[in-house]
Amino acid sequence: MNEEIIIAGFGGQGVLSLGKIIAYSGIMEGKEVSWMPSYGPEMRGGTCNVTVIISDNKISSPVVQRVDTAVVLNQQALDKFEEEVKEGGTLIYDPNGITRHPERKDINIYKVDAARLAVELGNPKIYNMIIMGAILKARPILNDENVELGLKKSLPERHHKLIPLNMEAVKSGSKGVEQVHSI
Amino acid sequence: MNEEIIIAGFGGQGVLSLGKIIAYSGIMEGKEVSWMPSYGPEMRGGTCNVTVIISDNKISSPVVQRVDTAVVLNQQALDKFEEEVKEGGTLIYDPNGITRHPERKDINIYKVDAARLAVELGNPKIYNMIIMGAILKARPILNDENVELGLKKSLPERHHKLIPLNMEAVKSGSKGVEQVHSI
Amino acid sequence: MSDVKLLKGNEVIAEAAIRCGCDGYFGYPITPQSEVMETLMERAPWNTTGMVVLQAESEVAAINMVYGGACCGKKVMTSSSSPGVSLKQEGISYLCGAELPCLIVNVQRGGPGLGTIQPSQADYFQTVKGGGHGDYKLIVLAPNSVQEMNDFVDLGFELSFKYRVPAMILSDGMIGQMMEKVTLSPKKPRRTEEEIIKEDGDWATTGKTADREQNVITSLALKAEEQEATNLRLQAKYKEIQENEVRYETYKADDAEYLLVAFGSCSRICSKTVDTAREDGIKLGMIRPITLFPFPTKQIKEFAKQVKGFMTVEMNAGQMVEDVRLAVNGEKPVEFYGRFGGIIPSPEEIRVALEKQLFNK
Amino acid sequence: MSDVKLLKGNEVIAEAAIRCGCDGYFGYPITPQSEVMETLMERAPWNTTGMVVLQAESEVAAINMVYGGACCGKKVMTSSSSPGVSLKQEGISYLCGAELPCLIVNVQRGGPGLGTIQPSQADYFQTVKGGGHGDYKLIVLAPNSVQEMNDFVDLGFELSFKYRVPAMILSDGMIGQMMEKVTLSPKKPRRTEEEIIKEDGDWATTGKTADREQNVITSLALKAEEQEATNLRLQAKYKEIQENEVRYETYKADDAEYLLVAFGSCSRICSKTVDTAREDGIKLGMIRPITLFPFPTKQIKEFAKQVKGFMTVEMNAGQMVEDVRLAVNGEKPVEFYGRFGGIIPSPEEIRVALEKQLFNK
Amino acid sequence: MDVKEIIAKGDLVYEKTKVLTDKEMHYCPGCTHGTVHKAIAEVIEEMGIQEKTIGISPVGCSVFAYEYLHIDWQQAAHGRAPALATATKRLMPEKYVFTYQGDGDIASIGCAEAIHACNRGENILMIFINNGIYGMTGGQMAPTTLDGMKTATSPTGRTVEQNGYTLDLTKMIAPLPGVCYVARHSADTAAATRKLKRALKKGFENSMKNKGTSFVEVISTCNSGWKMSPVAANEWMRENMFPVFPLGTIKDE
Amino acid sequence: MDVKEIIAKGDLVYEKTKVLTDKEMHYCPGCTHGTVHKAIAEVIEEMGIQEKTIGISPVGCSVFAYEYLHIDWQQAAHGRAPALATATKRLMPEKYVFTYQGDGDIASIGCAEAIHACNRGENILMIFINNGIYGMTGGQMAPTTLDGMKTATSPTGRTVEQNGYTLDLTKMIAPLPGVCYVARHSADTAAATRKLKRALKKGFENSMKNKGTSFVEVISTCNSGWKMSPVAANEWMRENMFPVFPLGTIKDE
Amino acid sequence: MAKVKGAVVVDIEKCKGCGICIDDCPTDTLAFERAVNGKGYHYAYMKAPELCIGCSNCAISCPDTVITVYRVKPERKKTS
Amino acid sequence: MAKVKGAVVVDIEKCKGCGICIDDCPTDTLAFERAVNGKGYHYAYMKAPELCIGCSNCAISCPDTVITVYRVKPERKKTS
Ligand SMILES: Cc1ncc(C[n+]2csc(CCOP(=O)(O)OP(=O)(O)O)c2C)c(N)n1
Ligand SMILES: Cc1ncc(C[n+]2csc(CCOP(=O)(O)OP(=O)(O)O)c2C)c(N)n1
Ligand code: SF4
Ligand code: SF4
Ligand code: SF4
Ligand code: SF4
Ligand code: SF4
Ligand code: SF4
Ligand SMILES: [Mg+2]
Ligand SMILES: [Mg+2]
Repeated sequence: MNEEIIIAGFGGQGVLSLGKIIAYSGIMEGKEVSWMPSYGPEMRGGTCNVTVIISDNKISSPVVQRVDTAVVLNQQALDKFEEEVKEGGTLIYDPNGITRHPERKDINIYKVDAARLAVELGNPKIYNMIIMGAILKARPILNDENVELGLKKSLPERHHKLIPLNMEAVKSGSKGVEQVHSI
Repeated sequence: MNEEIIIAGFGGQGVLSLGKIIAYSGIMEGKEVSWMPSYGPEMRGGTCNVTVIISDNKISSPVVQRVDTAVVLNQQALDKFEEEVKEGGTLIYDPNGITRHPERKDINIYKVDAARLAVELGNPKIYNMIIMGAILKARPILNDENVELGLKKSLPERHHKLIPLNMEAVKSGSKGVEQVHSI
Repeated sequence: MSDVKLLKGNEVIAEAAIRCGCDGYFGYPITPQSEVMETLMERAPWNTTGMVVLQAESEVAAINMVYGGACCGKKVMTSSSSPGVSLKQEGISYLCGAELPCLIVNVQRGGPGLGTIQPSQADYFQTVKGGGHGDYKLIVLAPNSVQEMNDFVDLGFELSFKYRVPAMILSDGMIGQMMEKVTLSPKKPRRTEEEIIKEDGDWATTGKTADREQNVITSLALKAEEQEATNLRLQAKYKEIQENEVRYETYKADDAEYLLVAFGSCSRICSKTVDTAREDGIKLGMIRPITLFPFPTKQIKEFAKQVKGFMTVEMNAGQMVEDVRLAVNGEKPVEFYGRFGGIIPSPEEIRVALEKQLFNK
Repeated sequence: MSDVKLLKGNEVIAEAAIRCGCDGYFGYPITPQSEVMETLMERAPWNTTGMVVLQAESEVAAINMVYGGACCGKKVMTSSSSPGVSLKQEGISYLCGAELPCLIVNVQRGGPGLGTIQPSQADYFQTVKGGGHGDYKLIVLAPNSVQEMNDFVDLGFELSFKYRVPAMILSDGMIGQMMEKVTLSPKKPRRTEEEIIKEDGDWATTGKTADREQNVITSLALKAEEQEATNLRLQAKYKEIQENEVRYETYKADDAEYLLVAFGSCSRICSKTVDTAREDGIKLGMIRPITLFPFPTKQIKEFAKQVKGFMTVEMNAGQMVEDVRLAVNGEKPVEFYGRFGGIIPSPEEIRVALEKQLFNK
Repeated sequence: MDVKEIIAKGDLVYEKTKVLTDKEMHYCPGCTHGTVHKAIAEVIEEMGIQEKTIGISPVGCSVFAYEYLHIDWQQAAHGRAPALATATKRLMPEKYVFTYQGDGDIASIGCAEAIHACNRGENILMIFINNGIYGMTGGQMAPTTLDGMKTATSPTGRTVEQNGYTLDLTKMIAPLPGVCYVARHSADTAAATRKLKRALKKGFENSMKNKGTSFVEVISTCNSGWKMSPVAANEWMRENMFPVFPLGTIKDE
Repeated sequence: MDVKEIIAKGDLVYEKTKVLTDKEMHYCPGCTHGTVHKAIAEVIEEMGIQEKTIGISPVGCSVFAYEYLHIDWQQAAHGRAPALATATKRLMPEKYVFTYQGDGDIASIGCAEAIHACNRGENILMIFINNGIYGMTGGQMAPTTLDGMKTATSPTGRTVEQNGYTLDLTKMIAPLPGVCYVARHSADTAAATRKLKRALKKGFENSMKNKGTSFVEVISTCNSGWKMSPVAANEWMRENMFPVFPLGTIKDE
Repeated sequence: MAKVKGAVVVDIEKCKGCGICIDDCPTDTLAFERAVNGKGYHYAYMKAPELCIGCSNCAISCPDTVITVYRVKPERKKTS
Repeated sequence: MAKVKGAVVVDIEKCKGCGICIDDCPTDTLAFERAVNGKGYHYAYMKAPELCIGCSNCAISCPDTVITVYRVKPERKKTS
């Protein structure tokens, strides 16, 4: 197994920590993992992204030209990364604020209205765990227990009480995601 | 012709400028010349020295291990440079303040009481030109006209009126020097 | 498994410093390594181990704080990235001249000038040949994983104290910014003054007690003869280091017909190229210098007998390739492939370069 | 004959700067080069040519004043000695990154650290390989006489403006402090703004007039791709310089069986060794790289066919020898003889070293 | 009269000066840098000195100032802008030369260059954007960070014990005889920005009268670094920074 | 009673302290450095802190201070002594740490390090030997060189136009809250030297009470650089430097 | 004296929704729009256009200088 | 009260003849010796030994600390 995922969105959307949770979950599966952020001068509201790789083997480069799965959470991210998904790969997006929807025909495309779901769950902070749920549905590479373990590892002790809420968000994301194009 | 001369004494004795006048005089003779000072952190009254080379040929190194002629103007200088005169070479010294006189038997040794002569000429500033006279007598490698030309070149225009006095000092040095050991 | 953590290379430098009993860190923010100091400030080791952490007013001040701390026999360190490391060059030369142990981390970014904050390996020359003045060398460790970011902190201090030569971890923005699994080192206490004296000798400026002469740390010698003596002593040490401390790693090199040579980040990419080439039946291998000084000259020379040619892959315009060429000394072709200014080469383009520059030549 | 003067190398740098129409000098005192600024202050060119001379608060300030002046398209320069030049490394890297012309003089002394004030050539690596961060090169001129201290000021500016690459005069305490005959260059006026634009193009920050876009001098590129483009442009320039600007000198090399390789001061000593060896019937010659970058690689490679072996002589622990070895590429032995820390080797000891390391091997 | 009518028929009373480029600023929403850029640009336009003005940008968020102000620019190494400005002004005395520096740039790494340029009385205008933090590198502590303030390198708040005191560079340089004009402003409101513009204008004028160095500090926000909304940051600044760095003209000779 | 008798029978009332080594000082005849070294050595002896004192010497004529004061020393790069002292004191808080710096060292190249150490309130004693010139390198201008004074880099006299103003670093750092004690002394007479000793003692004491930075400036001569006899240099100093750098305690908190 | 009437034009796509202008408007003319622009920001708009006096405060305090201001002077108003 | 009597010993070979001590002696006890020492300096000596009061000024102000000072206190003098 070798899954290369890019997650891209606004800084405030929890992109980096989502990547970290995925990576930790990968570790729980006994896999090799890497997590590589885009980094640059501070720019609030600017787009940021993280590449996570989960693999059976040692990972050579934590940055890749093309990914298996792209998770894009705003228009800029969609514009930039739709192209970078490998043929046959997966694109997951949040339609909120999207004016130009994905157009590729050679990849599987999923949509999750995570912003709305977060509002429904009454907590905008679990936005990224809803996305997590969507990813797990679209690309079932991690099992739920390991995700819970990964979450535990990546959260500071004092936030462990929030794990049930987070797992609920995962479920909601898995349920709420819908495939809009399949190859 | 290849004459390597070291002149060493207290900073105030005009050691460096004497070296410069000799070098300029060498140029007037159409020779190659080099002038290389000891340099270091300021230390008034400390001993300083300059190596002057006058040669028919291109000069490779402006510093040499052993010299043809050493002109030493205080005890420290004498102690340090007596050894560095080549066999058969020349040592010229001012006996003023000297407690241990030169001892080598394989070199020509000259003595010039330049401090006294300077007092006689009524101008301590021409001390170094008295030494020049002594050198010219002991090692007649430059002719007097060229020395005068050299002096002219190395003095700023506004001091040219002092040239006659300086040349007098040269004469006085040539007259006052005495050979105390010859091989 | 329980000890495995997922951390950034930069964070790991900080964790490892605290764990190995580091006495002091002095730094100045610069991307892509600011997390080193940030993590230290977060951990607040002054409350636990007593380690001093200070944000200096500049890189120049930071390296000179390191100089002061090192004079005291303490385990002290700094970290920065390329432009900041350039500012430290006078200080580094002083540290070498005064024979002080310390650890310096350079998380390289693209240059010259302000350049870019993306990863680069363009400070190889500066680090290995001498960015400061005078004849000196640093012990240079080039990690290619987050785990090695951990391991080389302790190792760097160890070697540095052993030889009283500053050690440098030459990393880059990729290793510094990425997270990977890492097993942190066990915790060691900071050394007491007595332990320092016992282990390293009584040379540090800890106060001239009645039972010893004064200790003076200086790099000054007004007389050329004294200075030459210092230089000869240094050169002798470097020779000893060259003999004893070479560290390198090979990958599928035993039967290789062609050898990639790469350090740090690039070596990871190259290992992928090796794998895919092997799949195609090409006998490609890799040698990765772990210590850049001492450089595995002898080992590469040895390989020159076995292989048909070498190619170094670097994120610069060709720097380490000179040391490889000096090692191979004309016996076999030594090619170079590089990307610049923050671009990380891909395994595929390296393969293409190999075909063009080595296989089909 | 009337134009021949007897001057110190350092003084000549100052005289030559004024005569070649230099616009500004910014420096900080350090032995053995302080006479450069002292002579300028004595001459007070601001009263004659209008040249600006300023004692900066530090070497760091001085090199950044040079950066500012160079941005304006002016002929600006600084001088220092080894520790001071280390402090300038960030600034030098910026100058290279921003492609600015300027002249830097290093009158080397022994290091590392505070070291000694005696002459040395231990900053070869720093100068030629890159003491600052990133992939850059300087045009490096190595004078071996006071006359060349004069000549290389104008030449340095000329080459630097031609390629928009900073030029360095790599001298040392011997050449800086000694007096020799020198013929000073004829006087050239300082260039007007119009002449600068005509000769060098309109890139300088002289004020955004209505008829052109803004001019921006920067070395920043946040995107790796942009930075790589800059690096590629720089590398292309360096290649061009390597092809067109190599300067070297040979001495009795035509029929030589053995070749000494030496730059700057050492080349003078070596010429004496050559003479005495020739007297003894030994076919010894010398090649003196005048430009250290671009290095006469091709020329030395050519000689490798003719001679039995090379020996470089340097006042350091062996730096240029690497470039000679890279040129010779194993074809013939390349030996090294060096003295350190301010000691100038004698022609005799070089001869002894030759016998031991080269002739009798 | 409705909006459209006013726009169509009314007077245009405010539009972006041509000295600002059309590039979108990379600054975070609400960042003071933008407002100060505008103020400088408008002063340059009003004084008609676009052709004769050279800006020196620092390393810091405003490193890209050259993208926005349509004049000639030199981009300095971190902290060294005053050195560049010194040479530039001395070599081209007929030009208006100004530096634009953040607090990390001018008060930390570049402290010596700033003080010495001021002490020499270089005929330049120095603009000092004090947002109490290192914006560009992600919100680390600056010498100007207030006591107790949380930053990336003082996560539990700056303490005197570890980090020393909040440095008032402006107060330090004001008494220097080389400095002719020192003023401290803000740019949080239009009123403040208008005052700031007058100070900048005075600084430019001084530099051409060879009166010495003019030094204008702008107490600013870095809402990203401070982790506040832009409006909250302005309020926090007024409440917490103004008492430590009181606004006003400190010297005018 | 004649001299020999007094020597034989009288009390020894003054001899060289053991904290000074027997090495002959390399300083020029009459150089103030020697007197200040003595004053420091005597204070160290009187306080009994030889075993606990670390000196940081600069680059300048006093680079060799370690040859003369028999304590542990660190020899710093030009201008950086305060950085070394910062680390040393923080890593060994039980030690007395002092820097000894010339005016070129502390006020020119090392200006930023000095100011920031003071601003952080490092618990050290900083001794600043202001002889208005660069002694070691042969008498070039320093920031503290008086207006009109001739030096190797101002051969016709320093001018404000070219070189700016004489910098009073001490006045600049005195208001910093990190600094607890600032005094300016001289060492031209025994009386002055006795006062200087009291100041140094206070500085050492402060550093152990964690009161912050103590800063003692010594207005000094460099007769070599000034090209005067030692006695004439002292007179010149009193006449010309004291008015610009008035002696006294500037701060004592 | 008749009241000055003003109006502002916000360059919606360039607005970063920082709210500085809203805060600095003396007449509470401005507010955040519910919708977001292409960059995802709730941009500023004239919520109460009738209140605008064309004072330019908003435009001057806007860090991104994306506001243009128009004003009708009283005398003009009279003529119209 | 009887006057204190003092005496100083100058380490002649280490004296640099700077004259600071001479200048700082309140009783004009000291002067330059005509002869020079091995370093060539006219060293300081007690020209008027009877004037010395053993105040140590010379020793304290001597930059090279080459003076040692002795003193006979009045009471001692009485006994002698
Ligand atoms: C020599 C060097 N050191 C450090 C940096 C990293 N760096 C970039 S900007 C900056 C500080 C910026 O803070 P400030 O000057 O306050 O500007 P702001 O971003 O807050 O406007 C630093 C430390 C650098 N580029 N170069
Ligand atoms: C980086 C660096 N720059 C310059 C020098 C040369 N240098 C040595 S001492 C000195 C100045 C000394 O003046 P000061 O600090 O006033 O001490 P003084 O000799 O007057 O006591 C300088 C510039 C140096 N050694 N290192
Ligand atoms: S990080 Fe701070 S200073 Fe930088 S653009 Fe954002 S708000 Fe402005
Ligand atoms: S040069 Fe000046 S400071 Fe240095 S020892 Fe001589 S008198 Fe003292
Ligand atoms: S012009 Fe004045 S009144 Fe109108 S919206 Fe702007 S700030 Fe408000
Ligand atoms: S101030 Fe400017 S950017 Fe901010 S909300 Fe108002 S119009 Fe938009
Ligand atoms: S001890 Fe006092 S009185 Fe005696 S010589 Fe010295 S200074 Fe003069
Ligand atoms: S002060 Fe000291 S060195 Fe100077 S003359 Fe007197 S005894 Fe000699
Ligand atoms: Mg800031
Ligand atoms: Mg001084």
